[in-house]
Amino acid sequence: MLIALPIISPFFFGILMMLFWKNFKAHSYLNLFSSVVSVIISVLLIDRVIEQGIITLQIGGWKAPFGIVIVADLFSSIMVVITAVIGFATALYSMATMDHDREKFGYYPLLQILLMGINGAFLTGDIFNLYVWFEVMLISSFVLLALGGKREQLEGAIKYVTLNLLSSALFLAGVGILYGLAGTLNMADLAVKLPNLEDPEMTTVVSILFLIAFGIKSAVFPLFFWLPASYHTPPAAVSAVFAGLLTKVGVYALIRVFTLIFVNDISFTHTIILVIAALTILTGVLGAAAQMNFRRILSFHIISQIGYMIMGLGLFSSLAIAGGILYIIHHIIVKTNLFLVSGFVNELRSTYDLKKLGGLYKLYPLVGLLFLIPALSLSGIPPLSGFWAKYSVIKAGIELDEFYIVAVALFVGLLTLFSMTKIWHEVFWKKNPEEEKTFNTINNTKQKVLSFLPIILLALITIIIGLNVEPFFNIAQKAADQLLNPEIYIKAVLGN
Amino acid sequence: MKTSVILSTAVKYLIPLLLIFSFFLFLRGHNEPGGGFVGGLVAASAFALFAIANGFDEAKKFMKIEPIMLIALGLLIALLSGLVPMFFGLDFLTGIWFEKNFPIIGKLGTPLVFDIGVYLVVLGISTKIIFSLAEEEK
Amino acid sequence: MNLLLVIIIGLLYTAGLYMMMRRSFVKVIIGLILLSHAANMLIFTVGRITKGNPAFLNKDGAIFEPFSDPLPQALILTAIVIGFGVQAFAIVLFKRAYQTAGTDDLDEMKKTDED
Amino acid sequence: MLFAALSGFIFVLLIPIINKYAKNSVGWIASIFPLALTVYFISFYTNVIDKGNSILESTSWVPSLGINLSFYLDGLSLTFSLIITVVGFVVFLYAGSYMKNYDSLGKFYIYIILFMSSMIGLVLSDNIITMFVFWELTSITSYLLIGFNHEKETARNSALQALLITGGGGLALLAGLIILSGISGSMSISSLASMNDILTEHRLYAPAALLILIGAFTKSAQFPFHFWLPNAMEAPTPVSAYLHSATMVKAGIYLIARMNPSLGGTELWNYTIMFVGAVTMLFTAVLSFKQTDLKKLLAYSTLSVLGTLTMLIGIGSDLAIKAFMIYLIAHALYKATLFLTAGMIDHSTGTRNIEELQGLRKVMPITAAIAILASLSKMGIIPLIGFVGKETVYAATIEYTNFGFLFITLAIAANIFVVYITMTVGFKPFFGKFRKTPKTPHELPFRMWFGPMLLAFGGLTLGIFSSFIIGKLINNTELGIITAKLNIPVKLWHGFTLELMLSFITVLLGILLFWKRNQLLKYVDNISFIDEITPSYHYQKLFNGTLKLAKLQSRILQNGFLRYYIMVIIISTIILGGTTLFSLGEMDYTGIIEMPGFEEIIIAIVMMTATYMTVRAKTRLAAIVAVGVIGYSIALIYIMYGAPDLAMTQFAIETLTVILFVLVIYRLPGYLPFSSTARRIRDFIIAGAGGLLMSLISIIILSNPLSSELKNYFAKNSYAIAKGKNIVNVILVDFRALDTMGEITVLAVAAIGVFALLKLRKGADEK
Repeated sequence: MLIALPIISPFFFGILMMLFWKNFKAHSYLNLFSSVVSVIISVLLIDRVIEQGIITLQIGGWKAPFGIVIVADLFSSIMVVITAVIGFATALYSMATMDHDREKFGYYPLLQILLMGINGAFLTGDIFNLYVWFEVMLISSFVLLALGGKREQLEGAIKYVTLNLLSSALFLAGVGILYGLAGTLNMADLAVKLPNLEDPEMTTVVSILFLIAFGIKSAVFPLFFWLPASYHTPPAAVSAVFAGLLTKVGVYALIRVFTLIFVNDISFTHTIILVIAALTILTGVLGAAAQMNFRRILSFHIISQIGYMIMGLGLFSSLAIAGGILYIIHHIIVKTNLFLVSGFVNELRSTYDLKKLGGLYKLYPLVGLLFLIPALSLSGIPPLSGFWAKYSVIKAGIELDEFYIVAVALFVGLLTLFSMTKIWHEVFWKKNPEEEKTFNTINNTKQKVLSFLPIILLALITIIIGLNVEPFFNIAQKAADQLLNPEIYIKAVLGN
Repeated sequence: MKTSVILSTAVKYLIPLLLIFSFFLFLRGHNEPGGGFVGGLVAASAFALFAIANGFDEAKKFMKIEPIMLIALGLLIALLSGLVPMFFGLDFLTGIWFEKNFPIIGKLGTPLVFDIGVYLVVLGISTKIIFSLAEEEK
Repeated sequence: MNLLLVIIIGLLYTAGLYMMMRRSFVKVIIGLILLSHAANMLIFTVGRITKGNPAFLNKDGAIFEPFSDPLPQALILTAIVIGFGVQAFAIVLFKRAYQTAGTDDLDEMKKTDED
Repeated sequence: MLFAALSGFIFVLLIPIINKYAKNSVGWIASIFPLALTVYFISFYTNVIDKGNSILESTSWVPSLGINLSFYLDGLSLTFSLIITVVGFVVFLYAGSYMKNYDSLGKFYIYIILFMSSMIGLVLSDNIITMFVFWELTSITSYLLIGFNHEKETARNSALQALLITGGGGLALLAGLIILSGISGSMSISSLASMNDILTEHRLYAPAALLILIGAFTKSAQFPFHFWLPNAMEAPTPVSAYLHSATMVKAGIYLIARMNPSLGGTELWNYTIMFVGAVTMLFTAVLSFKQTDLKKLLAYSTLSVLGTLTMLIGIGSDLAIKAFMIYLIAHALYKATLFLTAGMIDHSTGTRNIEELQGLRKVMPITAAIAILASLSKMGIIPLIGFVGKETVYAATIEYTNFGFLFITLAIAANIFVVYITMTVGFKPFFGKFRKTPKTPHELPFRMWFGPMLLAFGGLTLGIFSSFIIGKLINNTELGIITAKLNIPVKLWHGFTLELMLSFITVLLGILLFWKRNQLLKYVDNISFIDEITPSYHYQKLFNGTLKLAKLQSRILQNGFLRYYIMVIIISTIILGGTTLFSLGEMDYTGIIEMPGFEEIIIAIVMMTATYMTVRAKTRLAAIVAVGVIGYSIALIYIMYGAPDLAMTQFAIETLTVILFVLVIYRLPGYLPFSSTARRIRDFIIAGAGGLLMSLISIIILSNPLSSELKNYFAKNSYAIAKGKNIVNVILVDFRALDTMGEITVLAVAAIGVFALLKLRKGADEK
């Protein structure tokens, strides 16, 4: 029962807000309440999974593989917990910054349904159901992205919508083909049936469709174009959720299917993944180095960091995948936080343009500190969370003699640091280029507290993961071991 | 939008028919082609027809309920039909059926309630989209 | 019929992909619609087609063999409906973009990728 | 020791509070901290120095990765720790007065305390990864310190340069350390020391050793990475005195020394270190010649000394190690002092330009006395510690004859320049006739001169009592640089030896160089290519080149054209999917050999025509109608193959879509012809390849039989359990109701989206 709640709860609150559509002022409080509930549920869930191992729920009482099954293993429960944390952080931040117009047009219910879709994608054990959750997530993100209807939003949305729908079309075709091959949709059942096909090599062909489809969603090279074209256009709270969670659903899906279903020809598929990872790491960071806009730099960095996660998958060892998972955890927290900080800067100066910003460190040293923590963590500076993630994947790469990708990963660390210092120099250290202009100040205490609170919270998590990485690494390691031993998953879903 | 007398008179009689037909489609869905989705669409077309005949403001008044409410209600009903079995110790969305057959309706159970949710959502979204676009054109 | 269906699938994909590479946003949306038709036909075909009996049970709850596989049908049904929702949004997005930009030439809409 | 290593990170939290309530005394209060640590480290005197023990303490941190907070105190780390805390104390005290006009003094103390603690952690760590953590922290804190005057662009750039070079080296180091721990299976430095054989014979030894050395060389500003150090003189003077003479730049040298027992002893290791050190020593000394800024001059002499220290480890003889230890201590004492006095001159006169400074001894007698005392040590004048240091360096290089007289010659040449620099920095400003300076000079308060004086007198005391204090340190303790204990006495006076004579010559030539400076400069100025051969030139080129590449790349990749993005995705799919498909070998077509019926052919023809019409339509309306025909034909296919529900839905949806489309576009003008024929053909070929790929995949799948248990399960249970005879509908509302729940959610959101898109227009007028 507990396992379905991460989907049901945001759905319920989303419906509730729609029922009280006109009372949009209450939406934000309901949203906050719902996010707290989600945090509690997700913590209970992961606690249960740690204690009892993988838990499943056969929806409608139809036993797998006939109905849809929901599965919580460690990996998916970790993702659900982080989603809840990000949901909570943005709930606070939205209360501080969201305008009434967007609230009036369903901003909060959309947010809840987005979270429902994300949780659904993490928890489902059925490949077609995964498609459905992807669509739930996508359509809500479409609307959240376009909500407001400014020209740049619309242009960003066009690219985002089109490319993601192309991905969905490929995904759907892949699902159909899988059913045509194996006659089942349950992922555990697929893992059992596919190796027994007459020509199991067909699986590899289908895996390519999934690689491309999920590759687009997770924004890897050369499929990432939609991301830098759109993530900097909506309000900060929206980009923060997107930046933190959406691409990671793609990464989650990649890791899930390429550890459970498509493992028949690892030397082929996972080499491709590794090459893609290296190119993603590199092109993303170079893209970031070229930008002069706060959020665009951050957007390109997402791509680069996705590469590191995929690298963990491509290396395909226990440490590598643990590193990849740790990377996901770290990155979601840190990237969301950086987008929130960028939003805060925008509240103060009404621009994201690095050329027009400056002098903020002198006036707001605390904001500077709150930027530095996630920024340094993102660059992999120890002892913050990013270091441990990078350390794990690099160590795994060295252990497997994959020196080229290790070299790329290390070198890019330097460029990451460079682009973070670029923001730091231009926004914080540099003298304000428009000194004569008057700027907004945030005098409203409630607004100040609500926008600072999530930033501080996420920064604290970054520091805690950094200083006390042991439990986090441990759980990532256990999750990775579960992924690498699909029999456990299969047994949990199908029985014997 | 101009309205013609003949059309609006015809529509007056057509709409109840369409609504009944939609309900019929919905009910037989469990055993014959049909179901909540198609039923909802037919119902929506009834309101669309009304709007063409009498104008969109009239149609909104005629509907009495804001489409978003319909959508929300539909979703809520679908969700509740899934939650109810949980009070009986069953899994989420498990079907529960009344033992005896009802006249006209036949068997009654939570999957049917779920389908009512689908029906309402489809009705709600179709009218919402049509009304929004029509208002835009004005 | 399989042969024809396979050809139709290829044709729909070709047309869909071709339309997606156009500069006009309407054509891109049409391309998306064609792609979802193509995907549906693909699911239908590789889910194995059976001529004749639909997947209905008779009064006694028995079925006439051979009957068509109901699962791909259900999947396609879900996919069609989801596709409709998404396409409706895309069409209205097109409308708004046209109103704002004054054109449906996508080459005119690349401000977000420029500094 | 854990507390000593980490206390700074806790103490630093007090600084904002102190800064708020006692802004003027923050310097005083902060300097208590290094003083307390000094006392703490001295308390190990008996145990470590008298008894010659080494202490290892360990607390677990990340056990699953083998990373512990283990700290190791032996002669080497104690020496470094004391340098860090003693010089730290002096600098903290000094800065409180020197920087009292800065309104961000609190930040300064936060950074520098963090830096100091990281340094201590670095030299005490026994676990290589823990050490690396502190190593990186010193890079970051020094970045913040170098860029302290961050409103100046030069300060920002210098800080970035230092960060990128030391950070880049740090990444190499990390790779090296991971390889090292992979080879040895251990992360403890003290246990690595006993694995020299295993490590040096491993196939990955060379990359590991070189990567670690790159890390060390960047940090200690060895050639060709040296250039960041002079640029780092943008930092406030206390920072330069602390980081860039006594502590941070020594971290790399510490690392080489520390790793010497485990990785040393091979030609690769020793020669690399030796030659890089020697080149740095001489090259940077020569570069100093053109400088006129007090601090830059000091920076170049620091570089030269760092080179010497590196070279000594490379030579690696007992004598060389002895020289290394003495020279290390001597340099820390006099160089920090000279930086601080340079700061005092700057503070008092408002300039650091050596051309403008002379005759200050009357106005600033105390400063002059301190500077001269330190200078004497630096020039190697008896009885100061610098003298002992230089003598031993000479002795060690004379003894080392693998390359003839090469190293002693290089050492003398470099030291001539060091003497020259000392003359310029330590004597010139105070002697001669007084010249007017931007500010009227005055003597400085006690708080500023007390610390430097302490260090200068330290140099004197250690020199006079060298055999007692340093001798005991060197001979009695585990140094960690070599595995055995050294057993060479340290003496101030060795009699009239060759080294003494060479020292004398060095000083004389150095003074001569100083005297003839202006004449020589003219020649130097004429050599213009010198800028182009320096590594900093190439650094700049690389830096700009990377930026250019980045710009170019994002212009090409992220070019804004949606059709291009789509094309890339399609091509990627075709390439990846195609290669996998053709790697399968021969295909089986049996699944599709079956004659189609007449009505099927008709439908197929209708669909093909409609598809063609869709693509070629001249107006939007025609295209949409054609799409509708395709949709209806599909509905017909569904009917023919037993899917009435599907057909019904397809029919309804198709109608709705067409209506929607027409509602939206009926007022718009026709298409504009956007693409050329060539482009159309290209796109058609790409799209055709995609279509072909999908057809082929379907063919292969159809060739194999499909047995789905699901189909029969549904047929069996649809009525029995789920009470429905329309199996498709039962699947939708029962078996897979969760899908349907998602589906109606999508619809709901889409409707909200349509509504919001049409109604909510923020800034719609902005175009």
